[in-house]
Amino acid sequence: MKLRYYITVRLLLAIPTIALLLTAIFFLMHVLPGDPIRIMYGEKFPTFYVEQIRHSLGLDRPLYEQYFTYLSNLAQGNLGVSLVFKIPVIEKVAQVYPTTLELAITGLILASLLGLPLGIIAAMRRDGVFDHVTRILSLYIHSNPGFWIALLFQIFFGLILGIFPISGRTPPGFELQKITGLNILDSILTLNPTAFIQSIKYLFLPCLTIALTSIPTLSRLSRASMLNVLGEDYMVTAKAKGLPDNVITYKHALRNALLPIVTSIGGTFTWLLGGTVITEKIFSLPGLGSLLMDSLMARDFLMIQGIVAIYAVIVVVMNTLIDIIYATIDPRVKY
Amino acid sequence: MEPLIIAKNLTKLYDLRSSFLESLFSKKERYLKAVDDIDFHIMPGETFGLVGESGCGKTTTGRLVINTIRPTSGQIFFEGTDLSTIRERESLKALSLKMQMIFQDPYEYLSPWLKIKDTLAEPLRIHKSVDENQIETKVREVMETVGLTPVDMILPKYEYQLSGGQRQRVMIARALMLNPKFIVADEPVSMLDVSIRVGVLNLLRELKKKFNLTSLFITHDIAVSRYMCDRVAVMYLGKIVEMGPTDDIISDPKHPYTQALMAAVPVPDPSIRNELVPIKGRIPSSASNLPPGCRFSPRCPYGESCKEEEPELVEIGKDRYVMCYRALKK
Amino acid sequence: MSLLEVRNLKTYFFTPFGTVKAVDDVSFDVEKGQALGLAGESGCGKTTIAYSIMRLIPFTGKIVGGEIYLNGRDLVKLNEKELKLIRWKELSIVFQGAMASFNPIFKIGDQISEAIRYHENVTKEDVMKRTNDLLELVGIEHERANNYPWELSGGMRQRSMIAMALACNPTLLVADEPTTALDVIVSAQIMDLIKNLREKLDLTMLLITHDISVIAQTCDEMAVMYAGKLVEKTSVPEIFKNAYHPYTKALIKAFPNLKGPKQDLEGIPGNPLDLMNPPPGCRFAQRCPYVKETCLENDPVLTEVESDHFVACHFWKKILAER
Amino acid sequence: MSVQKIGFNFRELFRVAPRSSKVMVVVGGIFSVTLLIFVVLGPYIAPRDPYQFSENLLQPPSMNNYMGTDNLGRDLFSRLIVGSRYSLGISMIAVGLSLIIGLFLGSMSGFFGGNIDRILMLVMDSLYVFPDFIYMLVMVVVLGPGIWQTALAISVGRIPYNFRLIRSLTISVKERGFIEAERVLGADNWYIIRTHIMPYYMSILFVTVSLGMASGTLAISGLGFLGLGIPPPTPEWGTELAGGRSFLLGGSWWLVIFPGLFVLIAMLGFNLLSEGLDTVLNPSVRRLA
Repeated sequence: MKLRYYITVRLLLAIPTIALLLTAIFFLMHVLPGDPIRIMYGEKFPTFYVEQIRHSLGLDRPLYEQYFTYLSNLAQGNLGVSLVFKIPVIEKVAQVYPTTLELAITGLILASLLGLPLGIIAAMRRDGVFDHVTRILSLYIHSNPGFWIALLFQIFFGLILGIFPISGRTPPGFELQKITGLNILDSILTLNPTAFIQSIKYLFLPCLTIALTSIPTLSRLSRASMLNVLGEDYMVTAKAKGLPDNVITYKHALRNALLPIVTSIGGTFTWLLGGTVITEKIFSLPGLGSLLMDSLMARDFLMIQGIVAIYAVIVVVMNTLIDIIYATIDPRVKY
Repeated sequence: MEPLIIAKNLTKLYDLRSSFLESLFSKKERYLKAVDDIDFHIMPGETFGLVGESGCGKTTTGRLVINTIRPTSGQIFFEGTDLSTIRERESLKALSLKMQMIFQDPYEYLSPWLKIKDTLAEPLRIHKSVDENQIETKVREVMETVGLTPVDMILPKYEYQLSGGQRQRVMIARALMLNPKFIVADEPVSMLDVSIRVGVLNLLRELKKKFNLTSLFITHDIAVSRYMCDRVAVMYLGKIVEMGPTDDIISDPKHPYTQALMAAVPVPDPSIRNELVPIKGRIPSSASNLPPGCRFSPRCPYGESCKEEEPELVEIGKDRYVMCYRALKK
Repeated sequence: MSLLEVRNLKTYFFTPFGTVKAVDDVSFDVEKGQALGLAGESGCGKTTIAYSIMRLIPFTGKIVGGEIYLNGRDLVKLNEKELKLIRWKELSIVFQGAMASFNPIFKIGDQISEAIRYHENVTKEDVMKRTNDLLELVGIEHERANNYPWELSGGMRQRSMIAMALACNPTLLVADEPTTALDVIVSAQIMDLIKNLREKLDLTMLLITHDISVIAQTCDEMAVMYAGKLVEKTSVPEIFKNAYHPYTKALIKAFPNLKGPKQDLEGIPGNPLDLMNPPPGCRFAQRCPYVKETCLENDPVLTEVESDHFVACHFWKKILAER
Repeated sequence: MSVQKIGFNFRELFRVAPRSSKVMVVVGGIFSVTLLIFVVLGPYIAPRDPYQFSENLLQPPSMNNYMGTDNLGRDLFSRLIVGSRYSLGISMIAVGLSLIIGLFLGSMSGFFGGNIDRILMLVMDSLYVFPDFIYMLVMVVVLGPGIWQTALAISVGRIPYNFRLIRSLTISVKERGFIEAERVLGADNWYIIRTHIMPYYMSILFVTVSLGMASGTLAISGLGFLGLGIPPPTPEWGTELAGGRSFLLGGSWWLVIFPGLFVLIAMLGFNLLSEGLDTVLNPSVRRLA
């Protein structure tokens, strides 16, 4: 009961954040210099038509009016109609967002699976060889931009070894019943092993790229967190109590160290989501990032607004989820 | 003679609603009554003690008197002026020339960026009360007074290069720099090592005599208050429960809490057995949910029925006040 | 043979700024059933002694010499595996800050029973029962076993810490400043508790504190440390009556009293010693009223000046004559 | 056992720092300083004119062209050296801008608290949970191409981070006792901020600038790679890399590898420097346990 109350409060608190981001994006698109229609159709396009289009989109009305229309439309889930695709923005976004979500989530899982143990082991063998090697290695990996890693992967795995596909999300003629839109999940749900293997194969390089850009951050955070816990007085108590080493490490240290790590996963997810744009573009994945890039190039401003709104929803939901998870595992959080 | 300080119905509440979130969603107002409607006065040249455990509001009272925090209600008069009426920056600054404070933790209250020379010169520079070329002379003079010697060795050091006792002497010197009339000393020795405590206490006693200082001395140790104070007030959960001349209170404590505080002082003599502390339980977790009636009743060893109405602080003898029905009856 | 024999213990810390000789050649014994109070100021090495006995010195420090015999076995020579069997079963400790000494995410009861579970082969019910009994023993309702440490007040937490320390009936209990950071009344209650438990359980205890009046009330023997060295050791009544060392004498007189006539106190001049580069000779020399040239050159040795009264001072005879 | 404090003397801090951190500071410092020299003196160091076409199209690295030539016959090495002006220069502007704004807002918010703080926190937290690269992209498109526009977009991405850092630092200093002591002395807010809080910012300044340079460089090269950076023919590392990509299948690997290596070395330099400095300047980190 109390937890439900806490979740409700957290979700309510997410609303101002989303509203703020949407407002920011609205004003960014409308206040800054540059007429989107003019940019879209080019200088030579007759002014008469531009005015007509502006009128039909309501762009000639006062800004506050446009803002309130935008908000009330949003509340009904209406993000407008894409200027390029001529279909509702929400429809187009709904088609592509699973790609991004799948990439981001698998990337996060892979990064956590690799990054957290690295950091924790490094902390436990502090100042040892393992610690130094991981520290240098993660600094090095951290210094490689995502697009550079992606390119190297394409050259090495795709062009030289030829073992992984370097573009697209699925091979031609790929068939899969759509349930969630997440290919890996759908292929498991429909018990389709060929589709499962294909999905993983196509996802592997982008996912690894995304993961590699986040592993250094995660391993560093978990190392710091673990070191912090190892320095706490209660660790001395645990040792003084003569408990077995694995109890000291896993029960007393690790569980405490994981708490701040859970919080930091939100930040990692945000960072990782930013990285999906370039990764999608390089691997030609039909996700939000590719769509955003195309819309930016075409100055399809309603589409851009819509995509940013979806990104905002994704990160806010993710962060809220993490808050809730944290509250359930840390007895100190009072809700 | 007019009192230098008068505190009248002094009250300070703290809003306990921790966050913006809570203040939005929780209608319930939760307050901590740090200081709850207290009255006292301090005569010129007097050392007035405030004694109590942590959380009793003694430190808050000190900060209210020195005017770094503002009371929720009630007033403090300094030389007859109500401090809450002083609003302009210049008058407030002028006020700090007259009242200064010595803090508990000498490890926290000195700026790590400044050399001792500059730390000590800072009050003079802020107030421009002494010519720039006179500053060093003044600094040296005060350092000699508080026993920060050898002066030349200490001047160019940073705070972290000094020992705890030296730091506390720097704090004292800094407070003296502006020749204040009134000093609040907030547990000045509780963070210091045993071997240097007495030195600092003795220094404060000497200074009091030398400069005819009036001071408010805050401590948790009633034995220290005996050594230092002329009059003392014992505080419990934001209230003064007993007040009077120190010697009278020590020789004949009326309030059961005062008796408990005295019994709790360990005696450095194995031949005298410490009496058992005649008190049970502990201070309620927060002063926000006070018990009905006398706030001490849940812990009172006499278990009398004071649970309906809270007693008032009543004068029971010459300059002696007690907040207890039982003491009144006798 | 005494229960605990500390022989020429030297524990040093190696920092980037130099070596800190926190404990420098200290020897003392604790007899079975006795309580030894170890007094000294912060930084004098008394806590380091506790940690050395528990073999819990952090990695920047090291026991560089000496032996610590518990029941005739040298703890310094034991490896981690052997230590695990001894810790808590034979040797337990009450730490200074009970707030930080409990793991915040486990319940008090779990943390106490954990100590029993890993050291003794007992059933779940027995562990439960013993945990509850322990809590009741230290004056806490056993329902509190289900509380988290941060839900308890400072005094209750320190009581639980004591309950935990007693969980396996240790041969020796080390109490490291058990009452600092507590309020006056609470700390008096905790000292009462310790005194009662000693009588009830016949505990052997090493009590470490900066407050000699606590030792006066709870211990049989007292040792005084100054700057990493032991300066005086004898029985409690003896030391309060006939202290030799100038430092001990000053310490005893350093507290304002509540009973008896109001008297002016005399402080100890000077400041505590920096243990990084201690000067040669007696470490108290700079602050000592009896100081002579020899004090600045020769380190005084701990000598038995009367039966069971040890003092490290060149001028103990002079002090004796002055009495 | 108390650890002796040593205050904030850099030389002393450096002396007692662990060797690995010293190595990091020195190596990172050398990298960073070399690159900064390129930024300032780029055109004088570059062996050839970076904009000069030649007959030698797509030549592999040789003694004439250390890093080969591009499809228009321009000397890649010279282009990359001069390109550091754009890749790092913009990053420097962005770091400066975001630091000034973050410092101003963060210290206000932290020092005064209250409603200003609540509103700023809400805004900054909202921005913080949103991927900064995405609003950089949108801003770059809306503002149009150009050095200042790009720098502005990137600095906006960095502001929430700096704001939070400065705010929490200000709050932790504000709560320190010696600030209260200043109030008792009668010092005003501005005096306290100037003399007693500002020095604290200095202790994180170097690490923040260094980290900011790394993330700025990453952002610019990313924008450039997506074709939203400084438009050609201006030689910017990311743009060069993206341009070289189309010749990769033809075997002109150097057009991809060398721009990438420049980005990598810059990032490595700044990251090493910040990581090393962080340990040197905050000795508590390694005194844990």
